[in-house]
Amino acid sequence: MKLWLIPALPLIGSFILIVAGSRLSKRMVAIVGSGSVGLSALITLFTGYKFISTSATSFHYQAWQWMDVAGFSPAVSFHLDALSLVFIFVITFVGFLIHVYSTEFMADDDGYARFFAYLNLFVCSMLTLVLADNFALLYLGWEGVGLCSYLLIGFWYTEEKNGYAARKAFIVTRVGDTALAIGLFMLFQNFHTLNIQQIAAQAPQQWAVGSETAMVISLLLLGGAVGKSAQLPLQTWLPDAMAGPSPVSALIHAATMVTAGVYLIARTHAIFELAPDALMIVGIIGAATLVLAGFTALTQFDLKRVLAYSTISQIGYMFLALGVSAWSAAIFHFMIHAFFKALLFLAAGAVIMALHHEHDMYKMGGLKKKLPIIYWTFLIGASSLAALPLVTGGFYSKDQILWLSLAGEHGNIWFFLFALLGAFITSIYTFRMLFLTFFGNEKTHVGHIPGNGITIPLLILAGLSTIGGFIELPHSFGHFTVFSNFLNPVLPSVSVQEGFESIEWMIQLIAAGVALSGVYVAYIFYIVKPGLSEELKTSAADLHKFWFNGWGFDSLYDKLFVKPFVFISDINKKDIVDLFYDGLVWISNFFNRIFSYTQSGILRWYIMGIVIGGILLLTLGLIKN
Amino acid sequence: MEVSKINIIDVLPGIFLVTASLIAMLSIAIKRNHKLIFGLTTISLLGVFVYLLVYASNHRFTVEPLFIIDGFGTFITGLIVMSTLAISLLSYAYFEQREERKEEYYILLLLATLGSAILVISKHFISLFLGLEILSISLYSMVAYLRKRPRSDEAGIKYLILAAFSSAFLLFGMALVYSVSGSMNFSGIADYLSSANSLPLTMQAGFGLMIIGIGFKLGVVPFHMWTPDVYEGAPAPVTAFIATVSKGGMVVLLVRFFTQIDGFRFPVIVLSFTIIAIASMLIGNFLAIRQNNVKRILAYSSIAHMGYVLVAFLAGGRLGVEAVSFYLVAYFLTNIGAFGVVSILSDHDRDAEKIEDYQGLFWRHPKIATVFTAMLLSLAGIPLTAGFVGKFYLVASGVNTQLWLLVFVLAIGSVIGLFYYIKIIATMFDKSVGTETLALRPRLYLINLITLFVLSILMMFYGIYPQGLIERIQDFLK
Amino acid sequence: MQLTFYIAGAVAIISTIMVITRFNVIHALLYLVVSFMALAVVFFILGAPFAAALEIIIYAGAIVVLIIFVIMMLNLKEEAVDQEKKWLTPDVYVGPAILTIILLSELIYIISLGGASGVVGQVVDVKDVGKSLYGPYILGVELSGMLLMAGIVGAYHLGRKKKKVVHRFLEKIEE
Amino acid sequence: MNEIQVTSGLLLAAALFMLGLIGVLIRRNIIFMLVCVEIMLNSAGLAFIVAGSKWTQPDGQVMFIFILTMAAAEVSVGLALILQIHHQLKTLDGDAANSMRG
Repeated sequence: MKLWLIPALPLIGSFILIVAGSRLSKRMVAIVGSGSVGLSALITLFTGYKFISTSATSFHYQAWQWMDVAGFSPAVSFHLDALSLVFIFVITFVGFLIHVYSTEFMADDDGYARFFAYLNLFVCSMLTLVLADNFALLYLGWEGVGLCSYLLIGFWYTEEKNGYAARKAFIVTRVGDTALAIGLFMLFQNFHTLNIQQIAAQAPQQWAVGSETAMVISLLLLGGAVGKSAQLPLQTWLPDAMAGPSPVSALIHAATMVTAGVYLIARTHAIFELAPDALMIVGIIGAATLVLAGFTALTQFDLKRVLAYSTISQIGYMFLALGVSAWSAAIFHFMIHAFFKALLFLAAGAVIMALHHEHDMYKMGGLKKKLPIIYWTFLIGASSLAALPLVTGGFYSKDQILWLSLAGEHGNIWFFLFALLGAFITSIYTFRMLFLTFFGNEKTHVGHIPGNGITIPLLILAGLSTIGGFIELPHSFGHFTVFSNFLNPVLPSVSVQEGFESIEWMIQLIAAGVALSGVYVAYIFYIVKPGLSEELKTSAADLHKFWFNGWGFDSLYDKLFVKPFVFISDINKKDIVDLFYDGLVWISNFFNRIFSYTQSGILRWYIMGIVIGGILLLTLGLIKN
Repeated sequence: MEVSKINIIDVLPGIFLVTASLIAMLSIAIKRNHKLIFGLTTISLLGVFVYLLVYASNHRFTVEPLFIIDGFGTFITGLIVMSTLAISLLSYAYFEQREERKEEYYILLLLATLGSAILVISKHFISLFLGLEILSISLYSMVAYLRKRPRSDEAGIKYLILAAFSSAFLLFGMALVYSVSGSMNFSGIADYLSSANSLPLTMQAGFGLMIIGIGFKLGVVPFHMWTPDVYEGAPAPVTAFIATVSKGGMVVLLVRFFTQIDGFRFPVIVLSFTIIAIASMLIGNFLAIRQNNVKRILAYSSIAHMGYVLVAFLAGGRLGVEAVSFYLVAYFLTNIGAFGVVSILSDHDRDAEKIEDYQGLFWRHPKIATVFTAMLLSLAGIPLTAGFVGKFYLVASGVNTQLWLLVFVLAIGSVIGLFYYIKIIATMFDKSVGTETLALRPRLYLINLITLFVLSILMMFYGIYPQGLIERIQDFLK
Repeated sequence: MQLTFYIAGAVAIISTIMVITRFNVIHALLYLVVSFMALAVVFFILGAPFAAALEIIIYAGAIVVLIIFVIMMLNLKEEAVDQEKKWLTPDVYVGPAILTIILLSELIYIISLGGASGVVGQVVDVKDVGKSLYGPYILGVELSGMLLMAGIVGAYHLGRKKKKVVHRFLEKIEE
Repeated sequence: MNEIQVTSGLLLAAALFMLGLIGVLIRRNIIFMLVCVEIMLNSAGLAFIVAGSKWTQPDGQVMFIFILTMAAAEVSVGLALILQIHHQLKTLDGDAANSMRG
C-alpha cells in the first residue's frame, strides 16, 4: 500500500518546480507538473482496483508520526474508504486532465513553472484533505487549499483587480475556516481525539439525537463548509475568483476547493445526523443557494461568471442532497458535476483563448463552425449541466437529488419545488450561454485554434460526463446502483417515505420536462427572437441589476463589515495591541542595559554575584522554614 | 582485599577512556604527532560508543558504592561520547593551524569526557566530586589552551577561580548534608529523608550550598556570570565542549540526585529552582538581545536554555526525564553545530566572534551559512527542527504538572530569544558584503564541513522524525 | 580536650584573618602555614590523625611551598606590597565583608539550630581509612589518579616557557 | 563535659570558610585569591572530617583526601596560569583581567 504516494507525488513535483523551476525547460516543467499528478492518478487506479478487489471497507496508512509526547501525537496518517476513493479518483483524474490542458493553455506565460508548482500543491492539499484520517491533517489540507487558491486566483498579480479577487477569496473563506477551527476545538474537547473514525464511532454514544453540543458543532462545521463551498451567505468570493486562469477555475470548481465543503459534511455525517435541525439548515442553504445563484447566472454576460454562478447553484444541489440525508446522491452529483464542470470551464477557456481573452458572451457567437470540437464537447457538458434526459450524466445525478428531496425521509415538497425551479433556470442559462457563444453570427475573429493538449482532455471529459451517469440508475430504469452500493459502507443509504415509490417515474417525467422546456425558452429568447431578452431586461431593469449583482450580497457586506472595519482601523491607526509588543521591546532593552552592567568582566564582581545568590538561597530557606 | 568485586565489564567505558588518555600521553612521550593522537582519540571515542550501543542497553545495575549504571546514564554517556567525538573532529583543523603544542589537548579532552561520564553515572558524593573535578581541572587548561591569546588566559583564570570557589561551596554543602544524614550515598540520604518528617535546617542549608556548586556548572542565574567571558575567551571547540558535555553531565546528576532523594517533596527546594529557572530564562535572554559578539550571544542563550531544562527538571517524573534527555540531544547537536561554524570560520589570531564577521556570509559561504541558520533556528525552536521538538517536550512536561508560570516564562523567553537568533541570521543574509577578514583554510576544513553537515542533518532529522529518538529514549528509561 | 580544640580553633581563625589581611604575600603564606597546623591539631582532636598528618604534609608542606616557589619565580619586589596596600582600601572590603557576615550569621544560625547534634572525637585511625580507601572507594582512588593526571598535563602545557614567536617555516630550524 | 559538639566543629569550619570567602572578595591579587580558595576548600575538608567523626566513619577522611588531591591539582594548574598571566599582562591584578565584558 503506497497510499501516501498519492498526495506526496504532487508535493514532490511542486517542490521540484519551486526549487529548480526557473532552471528547467518548459517541456520539463510540463512533464514534472502533469506527470506527478498523472502518476498519482495511476496509483489511485491501482489502489482503487485493490480496494475493490479485496472488498475492503477501509485502508489505513500511517506515513509519518511526528511525535508522541504526553498524549499529543500529530501524525500524517491516511484513511482510505469508498468516500475518499471517489474523491481522490476525481481529484487526480480531473486534476491530471486539467494539468495536461494547462501545458498548452499556459504555454506562453512567463510564470509557467510557478503555475504548475501552485497547481501541484493545490492538488496535493486537496488530496491530503480527503485522505486525512484526523481533523488536524484535514485542516492542514483545508488551509493548504485556501492558500493555493489565493496564489492561483492572484496568479496574474500584476493586475490589481486580480489581487483583490485573491484577497477576497482568502478572507471570505477564512470566515468559514475560523468557524471550522472552533468546531474542531470543540470536537477535541468532547472526544479528546481528532481521529475522524473514532469521533464518528463515539458521537452516537456520547450524544443523543438533537443534542445541543452536536447542533453547535454541526453548525460550526457547516460554517466551514459554506465558506469553502461558496454557499449562502459566503458565496461572494467565487464569481470574483474567475480572475485566475481558466484551468484554475476548472480545478477550483470541479475537482478541488468548492467540493471540500461537501466532503466535510459527508465525512462528518455521523455528527450531522445527531443534529436534525442542522441538517435541515444544510438543506435550506442548499435550496436557497441554488435558486439565488441560478437567477444571477441568468443575467451575467461574462462567460466564466455564468459558469461560476452555475457552480454555486450545483453545489447548492449537493448541499440540498446532504440536507435530506441523501449522502450518496450528493457524492454522485459531485462526481458527475466535476466531469462536466471541468469540461465546461476548459472549453470556455479554449473559447476565451481563441477570442483573444474576450469574456463577454455578447461579443461571441458563431463559433460552432470555427471550433467544432469545442462546440460539441461544450454541448455535451451543457446538456449534462442542464440535465437533459436519458443521455447525459447530469440527468441521472440531478434526478436522484430531485427525487430524494421530495421522497427521502427528510424531504419535503418545498425542497422539491425549489430544486425544480432551479433545474428550470439552469437549463435556461446553460443554453443561453451555448446559444450566445456558438450560434448566431461571428462577432470576434478567432485567433488561436486549440491543439491536442486542449482537445484531448475535453474529449475525455465529455466521455466521462456522459458515461458517468450510467453507474447509478433509478428504480424506473432498471435500478442499477453500483455507486451507492459502493459508498454504502461509509454513507448509509436513505430510505424513501411510504407511498412514494409508485410516483418515481412521474417525478422523472416532470424533471425531464422542466429541463427541456428550459432549453426551449432559451431557444425562443436567444435564437428565434433575440430582441425579446433585451426588452425584458429594460422592462425589469432594477430586478436585472439586482440579480446581476448577485442579489446585492457584495454591497451588503461592504456596508455591514468592510466599511465599519475600515472605520475602526482608521481610529486605531497606532494599533493598541502593538503597545504590548512595543512594551516588551522596551522592557527587554531596559533589562538588557541593567544586566549588561553586571557583566563587568571583573572577577571579584562575579564572585559577589555567586555570594549574593547563596545568601538569597539560604534566606529563602530560612523564611520558608 | 575486596577489590575483585567490581565487574570489569560494568565500568568498561570509563576504563576505555582512561586507557585512551594514558596511551595518548605515552604516545606524546615517544613522538609528537597530531594526526596520530587525533586518530587515536576519535577511534577510542568511537569504540566506547560502539560498546555502549552493543552491550549496554537498558539494564540497570550498581557498582557499589559509587556508580549506578542504568538506561538514563547509558543514554547520556553515549550522547556525551558522541558529542566529544564531534568536538574532536572539529578541533583537529582548529588546532592544526595554530602553532601551539596541540597534542595535550586530546588528553585533556578525553579526561574531561571521563569526568562528565562519571558525573552521569555517579550515585555518591565522592564520585560526584571526583567526576566534577576531573572535568573542571581538564577544562581549566583547555580554556587557556591557546597560550598566545591573552583572552584565553584571562578566561582560564576566571574559570579556575570561580569553579574552585563554587566547588568549595558544593563541598561544604555536601559536608553539611553528610553531617546530618550520615551517608554520602544518594540512596542513604534518601533513606534518611524518608524517615525524617521534615527537612532539617542544616540539611536544607547543605542543599542550598550544593545548588550553588551545581548552578555554577550549569551556568544558571545568579551563578551565570562566568559563562560569556569563558565562552568568549576559550577556543571555539572548547566552548562547544563547555556548552554541551560539561553542562549536560551536571544536568543528569541534578536530575538523578533530586529524583532519588525525592527533593520535590520539599517546597523550599522547588521554590529555589523555580526562581532560578525563571531568572535564567529571562535574564539570559535579556542579556543577549543587544550583544554583538556571537560567542557571547550563544553564551547568554545557553543560560536561558539551562533555564528551560530546569522546567522539565522541576516537572519531574518519567515525562520530565524524557524531556530532559530529548532536550539535551537537541541542545548538544545544535550547540556543537553552532560553535563548529564559529570554529570553521576562525582564523589564525582570533575566533570569528564579531557579528561583522558574519555579514553577508550567505553570499560568501552559502553552505556554512545554511548550516548556521539551521542551528540558530533550532536554538530558537522553530518547528521541524530538533530544537522545536525539544522545547515542545519541555512545555508538555511543564503543562502536564501544571507549572503554568514556568511554561509562561518559557514562552516569553522564547519570543525574546527569537529576536537575537534572527538578528544573526539577518546579518548573514545582508547583501552588503562584509569584510573578508576570515579566510577559510582549504583542505583542512573539509573534515569540519562534513561534521557540520552530519550534525545539521541529524538535527533536521530529529526535528522531522523525532519519534524514533523518543522511542529510543523511552526504551532506555524503562 | 575541649580546651585544646577551642585554642586550636582560635589560632586557626586568627591566623586565617592574618592571611587575608597581609600585604606581603610571603607573610600571608607563613600565617597560612600556622593556620594549617592549627587545623591539624583540630583534626587530631577530632579523631582523624591520618588527616592531621596529611594536612601538614600536603597543605602546609607541598602546596604552600609550591606557591612560594611561584612567587619567587615571579620575583615580586617591594612595589608589590605598596600595590597591595593601595588595593586593600575600606571601600573595597566593606561591601564584601557585610555580605559575608550576613552569610556567616545565617550559617551560624542554621548550624547551631539545625539538628546536626552529636559529639565528635572517636578515633578513626589510618587502618580504617586505608581499608575503606582501598576497599569500596578503590575506583575513587583510581579516579583521583586521573584527576592528578589532568592537573599535571594542564600545568605542564600552561607552565611551559613561551616560545619566541617565529615564523612557522623557521620553527624547524630553531629546534 | 569534656566532649566536643558537632556544632562547634561545623561552626569552626563555617568561620574559616567565610574568612576564605571574604579573602577572595577583597583581594585583587590573583595569588591571594587562589590562596583564599584553598582556605575555603580546606575548611570544607574540615567539615567533612567533623561529620565523619560524628558518625565514626572513615568516609569523611576519605573525602578529605580527595579534596586534598583536587586542591593540589588545582593549585598546580592555577599557578601555571598565573605565570602565564604575569607574562602576558605583567600584573597579578585580578581586576585588570577584564578585557571581556558586556
